[in-house]
Amino acid sequence: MSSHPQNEHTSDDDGAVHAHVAPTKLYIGIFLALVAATVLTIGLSLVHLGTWNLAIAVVIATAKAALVVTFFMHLKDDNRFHALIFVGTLLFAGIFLAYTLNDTQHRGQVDRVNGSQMNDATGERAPGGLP
Amino acid sequence: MATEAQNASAAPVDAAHATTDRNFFQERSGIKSWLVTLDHKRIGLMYLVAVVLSFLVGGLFALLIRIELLSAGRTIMDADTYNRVFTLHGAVMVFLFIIPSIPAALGNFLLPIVLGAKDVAFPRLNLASFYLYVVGAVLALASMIIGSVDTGWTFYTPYSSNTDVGSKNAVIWMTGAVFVLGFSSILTGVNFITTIHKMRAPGQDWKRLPLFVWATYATSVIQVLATPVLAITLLLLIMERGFGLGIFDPRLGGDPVLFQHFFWFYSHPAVYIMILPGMGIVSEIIATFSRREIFGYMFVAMSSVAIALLGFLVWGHHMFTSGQSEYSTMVFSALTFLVAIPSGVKVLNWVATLYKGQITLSAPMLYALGFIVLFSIGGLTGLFLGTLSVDIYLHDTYFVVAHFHYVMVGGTVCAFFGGLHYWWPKMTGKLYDERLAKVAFWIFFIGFNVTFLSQFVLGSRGAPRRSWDYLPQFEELHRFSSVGAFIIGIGILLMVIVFVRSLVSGAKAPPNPWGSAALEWQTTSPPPVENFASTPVITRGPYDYHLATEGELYAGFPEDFEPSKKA
Amino acid sequence: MDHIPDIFGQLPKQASTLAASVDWLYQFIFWACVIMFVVIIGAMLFFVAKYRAKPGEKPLAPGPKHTTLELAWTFAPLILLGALFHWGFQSYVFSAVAPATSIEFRVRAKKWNWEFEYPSGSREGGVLVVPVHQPVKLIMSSEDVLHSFFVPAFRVKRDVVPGMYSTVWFEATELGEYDVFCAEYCGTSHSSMFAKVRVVTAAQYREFVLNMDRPPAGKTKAQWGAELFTANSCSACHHVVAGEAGGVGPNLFGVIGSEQPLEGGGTVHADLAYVRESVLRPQAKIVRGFTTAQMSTFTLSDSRIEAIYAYLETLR
Amino acid sequence: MSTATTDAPTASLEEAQPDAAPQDHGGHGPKFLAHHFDTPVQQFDAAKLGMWLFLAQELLFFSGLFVLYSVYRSWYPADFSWASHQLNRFMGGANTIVLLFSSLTAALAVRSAQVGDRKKTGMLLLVTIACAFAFLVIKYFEYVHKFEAGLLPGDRFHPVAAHLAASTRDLPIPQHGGSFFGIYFMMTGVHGLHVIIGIGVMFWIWLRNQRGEFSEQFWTPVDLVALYWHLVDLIWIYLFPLLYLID
Repeated sequence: MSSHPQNEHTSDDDGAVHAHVAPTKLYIGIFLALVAATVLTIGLSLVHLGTWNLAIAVVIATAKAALVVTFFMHLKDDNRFHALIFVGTLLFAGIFLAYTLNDTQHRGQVDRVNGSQMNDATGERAPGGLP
Repeated sequence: MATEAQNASAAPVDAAHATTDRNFFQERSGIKSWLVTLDHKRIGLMYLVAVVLSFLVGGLFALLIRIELLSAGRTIMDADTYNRVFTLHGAVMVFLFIIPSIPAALGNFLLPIVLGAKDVAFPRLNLASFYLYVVGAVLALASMIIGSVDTGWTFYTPYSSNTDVGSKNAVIWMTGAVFVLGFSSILTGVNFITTIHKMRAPGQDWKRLPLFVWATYATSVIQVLATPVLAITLLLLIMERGFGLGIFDPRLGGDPVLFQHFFWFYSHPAVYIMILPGMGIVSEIIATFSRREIFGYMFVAMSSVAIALLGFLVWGHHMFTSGQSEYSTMVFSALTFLVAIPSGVKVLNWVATLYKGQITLSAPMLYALGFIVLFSIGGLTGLFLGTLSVDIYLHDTYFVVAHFHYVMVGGTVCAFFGGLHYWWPKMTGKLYDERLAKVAFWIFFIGFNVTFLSQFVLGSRGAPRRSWDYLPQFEELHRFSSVGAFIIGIGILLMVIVFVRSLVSGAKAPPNPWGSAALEWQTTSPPPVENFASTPVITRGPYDYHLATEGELYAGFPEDFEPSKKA
Repeated sequence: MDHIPDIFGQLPKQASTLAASVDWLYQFIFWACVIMFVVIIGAMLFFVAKYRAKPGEKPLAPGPKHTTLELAWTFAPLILLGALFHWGFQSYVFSAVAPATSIEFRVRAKKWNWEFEYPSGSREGGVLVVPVHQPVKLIMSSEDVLHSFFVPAFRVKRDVVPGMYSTVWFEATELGEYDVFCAEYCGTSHSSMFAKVRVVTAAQYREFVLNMDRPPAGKTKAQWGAELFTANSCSACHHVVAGEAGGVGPNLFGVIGSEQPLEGGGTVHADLAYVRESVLRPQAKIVRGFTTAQMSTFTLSDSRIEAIYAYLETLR
Repeated sequence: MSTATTDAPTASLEEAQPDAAPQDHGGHGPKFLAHHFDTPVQQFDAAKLGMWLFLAQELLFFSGLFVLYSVYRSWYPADFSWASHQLNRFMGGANTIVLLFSSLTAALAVRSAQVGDRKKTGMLLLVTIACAFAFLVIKYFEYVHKFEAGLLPGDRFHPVAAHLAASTRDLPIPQHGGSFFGIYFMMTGVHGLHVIIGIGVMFWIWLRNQRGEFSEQFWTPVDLVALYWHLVDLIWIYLFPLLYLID
């Protein structure tokens, strides 16, 4: 058997898998926190806060997601590279969202007609679209 | 790179030069040993056969297009047939050939060997990826048979959501095929990244990885991160066409420009999936046939990763005239220029490697140098298309067609042919006829330039692309370009003949016919099932010719022998 | 801007204010690329020729690390690329913002032809007549799929997206007739979706617009109406010979002045208002028994509808 | 007993993998170790890395839908608000709790597999599968209401006034409601599909657990299927507020 390969390994030299086993109470605690956050989200959605509603809903959802990822998915005591993959993926999804919104939010700012669906002069709706 | 036996610094272990007699062909035989194999080498060869077949089919469509464009008006087919032929040429070449070709065919065969591993990390997943490719190819074939698609390989809505030229749901079959092919590409990506991280031989740290592995790594990152967006885009297209969702089709309240965003978010990184492995092969070939290490190894390696990451920021340069907002047009144009820099760094480092090298102009080296010439033209013409006002003029004209053929055919296909020649002895254990291979290269090279240099001028004079008919003023250049296309056809035909003759009557290839210092040449040709007699311990980089011992660089031929003389 | 030589005749005639800046930038990039190409590939060929492998040669130890050179050729191109972006963006902004003094035309693209509507409201298919040295702004829309309004001589191109408006503007500087192509793939006859832009003097333009809405010289209104009746392919669905049945649409012989029974009950008096309505909004009132085929909407100017009405009056 | 080669992406859309031909292990190592791996920890690390890459791909697959949602919500906020009121917040909330609980039981199943308690692992996996079915049942009732109320995607969007939410009865029918419900059905539909796939894979892992393949040294497949299930829960954590709670 060849000597032990030296790429990233978390365990000692006997090659067996030693996982960090968390106590059951931790998992149940995380679950209760998640349920509390859900109730909070629903509660806050009933209060009319304008644009803040979306921001708060996303923040709470991100907090819940963070709890699930770090504890339930063991990202905390796992190989650092997995955390990099997860965060990197969110970054790329963010790039996709940001650049697409950069287009859809700013159409017609240089010339009002571009992207508009109604011709103000004649009141004619752009053909080919909704009736 | 040394096997245990040859390692000067390690304790002298008396194992002969990797003499395991049974190579992976002889290990098991019969059709079942191929269809349910888990050996990455067999899966690689199966991919190679499938990919080359797709290339020939796609090439046939290309010749049909060029015959039709020989003269204005109808030459051999009407407009609808032409629209279907150019769509199939695009779809078959992109999804069935150029994306899987180097990573799945050559990559599958070589990655474990150059890493010193026994196999890829997930062999069953590798076979599943191949069968997904076969299912995708069958679906694409079904779409062709029931009347095929005439939307262009880009499937732009609303044309793709309500065309019924050909058959009512040919679009659904073809987009379903590409959906399945996408997953084959993702699974290959997942497999390769895990293999590169976890299966490297002892001593093989990141600075000693061959540049082909760096390129495959960057490609796999793109495959895993970009292809899923294509999958969701095509799923949305199929659902909208089937059930009417109202997201891309303006008649239902959708927005076609949004589809273009979704499509190009995948398709621009996809062009880097196509070119990066080609660059990896060129690095390997240039190093071997200059007998010295690549100039600026770390810069070339990091430029592969830089291309992969920057490739995700620039997709909007396909849509400068599409009606997207002026702000995003500005941002995409600026970022497009950033992507040009890593490619430039690579080309300059390759040329610098040739300085003070010991260069032998074998067939693979010709393809690598051909890659540098053609890819430079392709890259430089990208500057025209990145500059906003010039792109407004040149967009959707033959200039763009010429640009991406220079980068894709002049780049990836040229590198694929180079890689095929370079690793042919290792994969099949047979030598090919060097002289005939060089003749085939020159025919391909000349034919390619004749075909596509003329299309640059066609485009700059304002000839729109994807046109079955054209105005009389463009006829002369179109005829010139069509003639070039046939010369390419002859060149490729000659190359196929060279390989078939090599398979039938080629001489037995020694383990290291090119005298290269890379790891894959330190095992037998073709290698045993587990690639090496015993897992090698790596003590030097893949291009350290000055550290390699005489035994490692021994080319396995009698002293005064030249590979080109050996048929 | 000084003129940069154009070899191979790469660029067509310059006929708009935008063309000069686009061409200058095109030629600048062309010659910059030629220089870079010659330098890089020249070096490559020189090295390949000079350092051929000689048998029995020992491989040399690798040279020192050239980090400074590497950083140089990583960041040096940024200067050229920055300049290209700047110039490209400058002339793009010039082409994106239409001047306030521009005349507005309405352009309607549909599967495989272009239709231009003049400020006076009358329409012309296939030819857009514009005055020279006068900025012209096109407000474009498409009825079905993506098209793209591309005039190589003016160096302008803009996709026409169904469901929304898009604009493009140019200022013609040379008289003459210039091709208009459709640059975005749009189906069977995408390659023959041509139109023309005819640049005329301001006087000729005024005169053209005026007599667009008058019967051509020497023709009465009814004769002009007959011409329009066939030009707009009304005759394809409506017969005009007494008693001839089997037309897709109702036979129009003797219709004017009569009471027409409508689908779903009621009748309508066939006068000018009814004819105008059935041309502009055919689905508003449908004659009983003609529900199978759907008449497409025609957008004709009033003077043309009156001419057709005059022609229909002659059918007695 | 066939070797339990840990093939990472045990789920989603690729077809079933042919089972590994039993490799002979002449002194190569413990029976669950595949021939091409040198040590169990290398095999475990490879499996986990492969699974995380697979989860990255799933995230980007769903990111396309979230971008679609964001673009259309930014264009037609009023239509989205009207349509969101048609959704039943109580059912959505219940589904969220069901999925969170199934995430808990999945995590506990992994924990019991790590300590080698085979019986507890089996029981917890069954509870997770039961929760998944509960989620689908609630989803079914929601879809039935949408079909009855005529709230369907694209040009099938013809809302039936009687079934509409009280708070929006007096508001006009939005023109872009079809787009919202197109996005709604795509998001919840693709997520539901992943729940169904999750059920299938968890049942397969439950079978292997009952056959006694897992032990204190080898519990990777349970961990991987739990990772997949947590991702499905993660997607719903974002889906619920974004679709149901637009005020």
